[in-house]
Amino acid sequence: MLKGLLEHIGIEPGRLNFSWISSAEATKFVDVAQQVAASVKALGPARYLIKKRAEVA
Amino acid sequence: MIEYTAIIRDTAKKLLKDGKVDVFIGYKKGTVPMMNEPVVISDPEKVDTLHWDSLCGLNLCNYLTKRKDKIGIIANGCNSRNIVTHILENQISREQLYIVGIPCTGVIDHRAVLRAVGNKEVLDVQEQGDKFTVSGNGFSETFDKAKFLRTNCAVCTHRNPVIYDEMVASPVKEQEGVDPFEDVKKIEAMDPEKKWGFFTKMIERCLRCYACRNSCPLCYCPTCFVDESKPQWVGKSIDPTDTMTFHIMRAYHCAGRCTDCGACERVCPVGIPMRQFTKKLNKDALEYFSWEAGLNPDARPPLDVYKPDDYNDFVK
Amino acid sequence: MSDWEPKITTFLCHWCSYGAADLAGVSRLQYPHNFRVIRVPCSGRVSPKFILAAFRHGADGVWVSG
Amino acid sequence: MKHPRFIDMSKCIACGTCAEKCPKKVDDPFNENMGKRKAIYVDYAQAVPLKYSINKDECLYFKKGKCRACEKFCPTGAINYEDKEEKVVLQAGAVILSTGFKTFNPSTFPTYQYASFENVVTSLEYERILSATGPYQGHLVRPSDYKEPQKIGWLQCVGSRDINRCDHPYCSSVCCMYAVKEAMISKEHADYDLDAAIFFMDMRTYGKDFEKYYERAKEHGIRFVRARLHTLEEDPETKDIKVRYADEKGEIQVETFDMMVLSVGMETPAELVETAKTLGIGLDTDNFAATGVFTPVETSRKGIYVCGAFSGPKDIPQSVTEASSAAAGAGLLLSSARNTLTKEKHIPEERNIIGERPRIGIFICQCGINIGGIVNVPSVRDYAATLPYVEYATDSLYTCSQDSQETMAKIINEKGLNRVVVAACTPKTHEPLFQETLVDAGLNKYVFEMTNIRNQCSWVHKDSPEMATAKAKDLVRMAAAKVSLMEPLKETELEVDQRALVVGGGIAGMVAAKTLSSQGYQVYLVEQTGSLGGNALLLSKTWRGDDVQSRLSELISSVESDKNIEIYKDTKLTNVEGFVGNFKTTLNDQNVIEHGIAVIATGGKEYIPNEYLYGKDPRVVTHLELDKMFLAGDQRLKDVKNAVFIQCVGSRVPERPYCSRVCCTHSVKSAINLKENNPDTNVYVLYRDIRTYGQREELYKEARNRGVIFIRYSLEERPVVENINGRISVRIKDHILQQGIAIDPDLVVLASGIIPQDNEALAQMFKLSVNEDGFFMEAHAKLRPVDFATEGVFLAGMAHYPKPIEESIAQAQAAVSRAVTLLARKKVMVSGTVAQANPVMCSSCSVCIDICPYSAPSFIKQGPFTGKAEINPALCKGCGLCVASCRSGALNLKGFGTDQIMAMINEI
Amino acid sequence: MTNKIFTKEEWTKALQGLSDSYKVFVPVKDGDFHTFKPMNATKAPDFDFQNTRLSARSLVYPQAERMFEYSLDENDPEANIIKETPKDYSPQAIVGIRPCDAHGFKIVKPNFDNKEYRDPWWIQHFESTVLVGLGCNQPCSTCFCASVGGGPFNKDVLDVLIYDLGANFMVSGLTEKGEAFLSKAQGGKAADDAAVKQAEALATEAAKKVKADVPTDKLKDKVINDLFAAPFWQDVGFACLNCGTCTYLCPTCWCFDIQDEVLGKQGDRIRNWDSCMFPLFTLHGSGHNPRDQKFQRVRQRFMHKLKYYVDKYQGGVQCSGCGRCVRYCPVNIDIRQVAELMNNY
Repeated sequence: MLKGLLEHIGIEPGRLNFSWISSAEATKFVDVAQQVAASVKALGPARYLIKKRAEVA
Repeated sequence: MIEYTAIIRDTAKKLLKDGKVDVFIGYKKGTVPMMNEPVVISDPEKVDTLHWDSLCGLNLCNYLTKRKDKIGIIANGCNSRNIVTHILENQISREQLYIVGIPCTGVIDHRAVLRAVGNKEVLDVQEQGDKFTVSGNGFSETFDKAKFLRTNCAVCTHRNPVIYDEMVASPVKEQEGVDPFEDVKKIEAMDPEKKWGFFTKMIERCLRCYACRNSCPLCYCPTCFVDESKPQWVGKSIDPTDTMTFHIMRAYHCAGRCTDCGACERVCPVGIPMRQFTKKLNKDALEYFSWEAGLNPDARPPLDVYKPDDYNDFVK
Repeated sequence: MSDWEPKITTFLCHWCSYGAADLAGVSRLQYPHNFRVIRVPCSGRVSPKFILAAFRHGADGVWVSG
Repeated sequence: MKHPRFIDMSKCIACGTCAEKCPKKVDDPFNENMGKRKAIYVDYAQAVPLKYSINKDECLYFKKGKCRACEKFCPTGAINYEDKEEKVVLQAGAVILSTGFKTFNPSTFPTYQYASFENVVTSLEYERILSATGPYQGHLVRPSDYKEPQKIGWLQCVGSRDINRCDHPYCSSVCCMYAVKEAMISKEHADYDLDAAIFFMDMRTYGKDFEKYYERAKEHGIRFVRARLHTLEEDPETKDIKVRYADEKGEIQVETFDMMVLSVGMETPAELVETAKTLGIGLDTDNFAATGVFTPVETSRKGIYVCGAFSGPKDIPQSVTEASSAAAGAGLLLSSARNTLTKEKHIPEERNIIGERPRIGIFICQCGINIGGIVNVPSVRDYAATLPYVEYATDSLYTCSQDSQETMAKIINEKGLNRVVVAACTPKTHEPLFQETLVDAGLNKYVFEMTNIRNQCSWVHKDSPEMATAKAKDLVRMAAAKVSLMEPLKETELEVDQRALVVGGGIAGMVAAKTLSSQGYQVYLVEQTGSLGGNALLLSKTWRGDDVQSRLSELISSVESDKNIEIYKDTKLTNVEGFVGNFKTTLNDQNVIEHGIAVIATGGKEYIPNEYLYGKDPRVVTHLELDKMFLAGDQRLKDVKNAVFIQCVGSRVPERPYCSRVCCTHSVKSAINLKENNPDTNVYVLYRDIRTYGQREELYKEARNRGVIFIRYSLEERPVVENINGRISVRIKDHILQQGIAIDPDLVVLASGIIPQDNEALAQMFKLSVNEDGFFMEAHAKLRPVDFATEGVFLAGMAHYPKPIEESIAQAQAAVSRAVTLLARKKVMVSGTVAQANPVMCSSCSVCIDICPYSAPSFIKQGPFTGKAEINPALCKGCGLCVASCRSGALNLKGFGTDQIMAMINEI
Repeated sequence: MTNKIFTKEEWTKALQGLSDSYKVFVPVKDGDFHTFKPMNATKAPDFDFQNTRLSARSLVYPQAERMFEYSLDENDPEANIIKETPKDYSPQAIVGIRPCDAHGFKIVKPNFDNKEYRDPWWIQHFESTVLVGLGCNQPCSTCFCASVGGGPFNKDVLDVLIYDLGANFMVSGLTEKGEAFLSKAQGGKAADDAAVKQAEALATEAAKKVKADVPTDKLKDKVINDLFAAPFWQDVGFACLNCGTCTYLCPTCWCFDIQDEVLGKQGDRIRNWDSCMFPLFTLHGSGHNPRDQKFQRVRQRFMHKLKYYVDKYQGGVQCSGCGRCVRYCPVNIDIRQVAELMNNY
């Protein structure tokens, strides 16, 4: 649900990733790690929702 | 709906007199046109203060939280669904309540009315069946109520209360063939950049006055996450990132619980349509969990329980 | 741009994915180094607030694995 | 006799350098010799202890006297070529044999050509192919050309149910289920439309929830073909496997598979037969350790127990159950010696650090070259020293070594450190070690954080040392940020009430009560009816032919005369309060009993049919009613001309989609009894699959030998039982003749299934869960078959699932064994990592109560915070689900606190 | 006192010209309502409005304002030294501010600028500001400026007053600061007597339209504790949502909260508007909250505006009668009724 909401407001789908991996699934871990890294890398640096120095007067 | 007023007064009087309830919660006519004030009555002789018309757009369930006395309350569809949620979440018990059900034909969008009269000051509103007349200095116009419904009321499919002890009138026909999520789908079709732009612009004016949060019956935590300091989740200035964080978390806390009553938008002093956050969650709850909040007094919201067959397509 | 390496805030369940990550190490499987792992007792521990907090702190990605 | 490893176990740190440098490649038996490993090796990556050993038969040094590469490269000097075989003498009061089985070697089947056809593999080899750590790294490819198979066949009963060529008359019990599982996983694995076919005789998915899995497999398109393949042929070009078989209609089919898996059965290895002789224990005709129905884990020699597949083919849950059961048996013998060999450890008093400014010590491990070879450890160390609150940062070659531990303790005291970070390998294995060092140094073990710069950094980023170093710095910084917020946590001790409650007075309940009492514990046994015995009161003989009633009355009288057992008949539970170690249970007579643990053995009951004229014609009876007739020596049984058994009455139907497990054996046994009574009686068994698993298969064979006729029917074409002018007519379509036949029986026996008791109330009282079929749900289907997720409550007998007496008894003993692990400790330690509620913040919304799988949160009942949540630390498992779900921020998880995790997020 | 006549187009042009010497803020239509925005070429000022949704207070006293900043970087020679954040105090003009909102600055001044305490940020912002008021020809039904010492053409705090004469504006300089501003305005011509007369008539007419019947006369004579213990507070506060709408829209609310924000090695000390409606407003570090009930917070707001201020500064109530809280309170809590309850208690 959170993922849906964040994507709805413009956080790119590849930024937030979920997975289930059992402790024996080392190869799955690596596969998913590669997928996640690739998808984040493809999106480039995060642009939205980053807290910077407060924009105040 | 103004004709319900007399019935509400009679019912309240009877309930208070018979000692069935200690207090009765309803609206009284506002001091400003198109504004009504929630009111609690304990004296049966004062029931004539009570009032109901198509501009009663808050959520009275808000006033039930953790009360200990016996309460009579009026509730239309969405308010009654919030009462159900309140009962489920231990904020009030069913036994404490005498619910006077209101078949609702929707609440008028006062901002739309103002727009229609060129933002001139409205001095008077008269409701006649499915029409209403607004007048002010040098103008008087009559409108169809159906065309001036608040956007949540226009797509509402639960106009009749889901729990009640008695009804002020027989149920109204539920709307059919409305697509409550047309606006959501439009946003869903945008690319991330556009979406971000849309929402950033939308909340740009936010004052962080928290009227949206406080008007919402779902927000009853003793300390809201925005007020927590260890750790501090959200900065307290009007920094755009902090404001966005507040809106995301506020909406997320309503996930699976929101009845789209529209109170948040109704109260916003700067007119932010923040239902665009919660509606997305409502849409997902319906799609993934076949869930609409407050319809079933026996079922916890989907995010409160875990079932092995829960939606999990997003999981790798 | 091609030199840019994202930082991905990663929440791993102690019992499941953290074990898988350990095993990946034992097996010397190589994978990208962008992950910064926070061990949690269960992926259920990961509150939505953490995910928002991670993004707010500039994480380029978040990965929650149970 | 202890074989030499040629490795000093105390020095080996399992860094793997030796295996990397070892020049000698050998077949890897763990991967069924399909892959390679080195002459110096660990069995498999998750082996415990994770220590290397040298295979003397393959090692170049041992064979040719040259090499010693491992010795040269081992960073800790753990190699010891002088290691000798060692004779170890152990004094023991009891012995448990859990020696297991070996899989049948199908090379003996010339028609299957297992040895010569590359793409014919055994099921165990196939398991390795599917495994991520297997020879093909988890990619589903076939051995001949490493191509993805499009079509795979499984051939069941290879080495089982066969006296023709392998002398294994028994069913291996597990192959049907594992074949279905392998087929399902293959389907999931393949991102293409894999054709999976299983060739079987009877599909024996009789275990808990197995039948549903079988049905799901059918839905997923796995083909189940009832056929026995005679011959496999190989296409010499493509190496595909061609098969010919007769389908159910008798028509010959020809199919070509890319791969064929032989579902091989279990057998006792020859050397074990020898061991058995040495030990002097009896084996049965199948070379399994002989046990009795009422003594399922006792061998013929007192004091020697057996569990697992050495006493007959069985699956994991049954083996695990028997393991606990055997432990109970051994525990019984040894109960007088309990706690006589324990030693007390001296622990210094804990230093109170509350209110102190954090003084962090950071210890970074090089792990030889494992970390140090990739990560620039000195630079990480120097960086660590600059972090806030860090008083001390150091690195060492092996932080986990004994001397490093001593140094660490010394530094903690000298520098007055009050928080410690270790950056090394994984906390999963090493956290306890370092925590012990903290405790030895007078610190609370929770002011510690470990970060993994080996398994999750240096080992996996070999190609980019700079990035790995940067990552290590980040990880250390995150750990330091977290640890500075860690607080000492208390582990509270709770007394365990030494009394036990057993719910249910059937065989399982009585055995549980008796076993507990024999170990010296006081037991309350609650039975809802007026007598002990349960379903067994209605049984005549076990499948092995024991007389049930005589054994049962022995058991009942021993329970009734036992001073330690207090029996409550005609009694039900009305309320349960408390938690592990301290339950308070109210009975319907208002009696309140206090107990530390509970065993749920409420059993099941026979399904009362409404089909097949049952209840309308006295000649139609159930299983148990037939047993009653046998028990009463009913003369009418002698005069029966035609008897028909109908299987799966009320089981394996959409309303009750599970197999009742015992009915096939029961019917076959009863059929034999009828034949024994009168060999001229015609006995027909109408069945769907005969599920005489394990050695029960031999009964099935005997029945056929005695002339019992087995006719198969399908769910779609069930038998029709009618009363035609006073006689009963049973019509059924014969699967071989492919036409309808009619039988006029004078006795119809319905193999009525087993249904659960109404467990709802009990489940709520103890906060247990039941599955869709209404049976209680164990904590883990395979590994914790007698535990509940609720601590201190255990499960035995048919309340868990339909099962025969021996399995009920084993489970009852197992439940006791598990219970005694709690009782014997007399105290339970509550972990410090538990959730904690702040009532001021709580909004009483009850999300935590609904979402907690362990019922740890509840509402405070009195005082100023009435109605707010509190957490019972004794029930909390520290998963943090409630904390994440709490909108109000009223909950926190000690040890993984919100502020601590946020501190880590902030440091990324 | 200069009176000049501008056509409305001329006036807009004049303001554009003034943007060289001042930061000129003008009312701009933004969605459903008006708000003050810096003058720019793309969006023309719109002087046809009742009042801006938010008062102009944030132009002198921003909702969030960085006071100090500091570095936590040990390598920075000035690490851990807290420094005042430099600010731009160049002249600015708020053009089109309603007299009630300008009156608001007068009301809050004693708080920010008194003998004991001078708030450097508020004072410098205020002193660099020219208040160019626009008289109200058509006051709202909810306006009660006349009851609280103001009026639709009240000149008290203004530097310049604009009269909307239909096609033209008559612009009057009222102070030196105002005259200086006006002298830089291009175009326009001197107003003739007829125009001055017309303007005065407008003012008189408008004054008649404002309800002056919100009673505040007896407030100063009441005993604080009596009012505090009055029985009506529970009823007054029942509907309140405890949102900050009334306080944030109000031209006379001044409360703020100071927060430190640290991001990496950079620290900022920021003051943000606070609201007495929020429970956090009075939450003690101990967890105790002296105003933990809703009615207490509602009482505080009214007592502060209508009694404590009255007693402390002896200059009337802390309310400029703009009517925003009446119009925009989501639950229609009406200060006019509360004033009456208190005054006549």
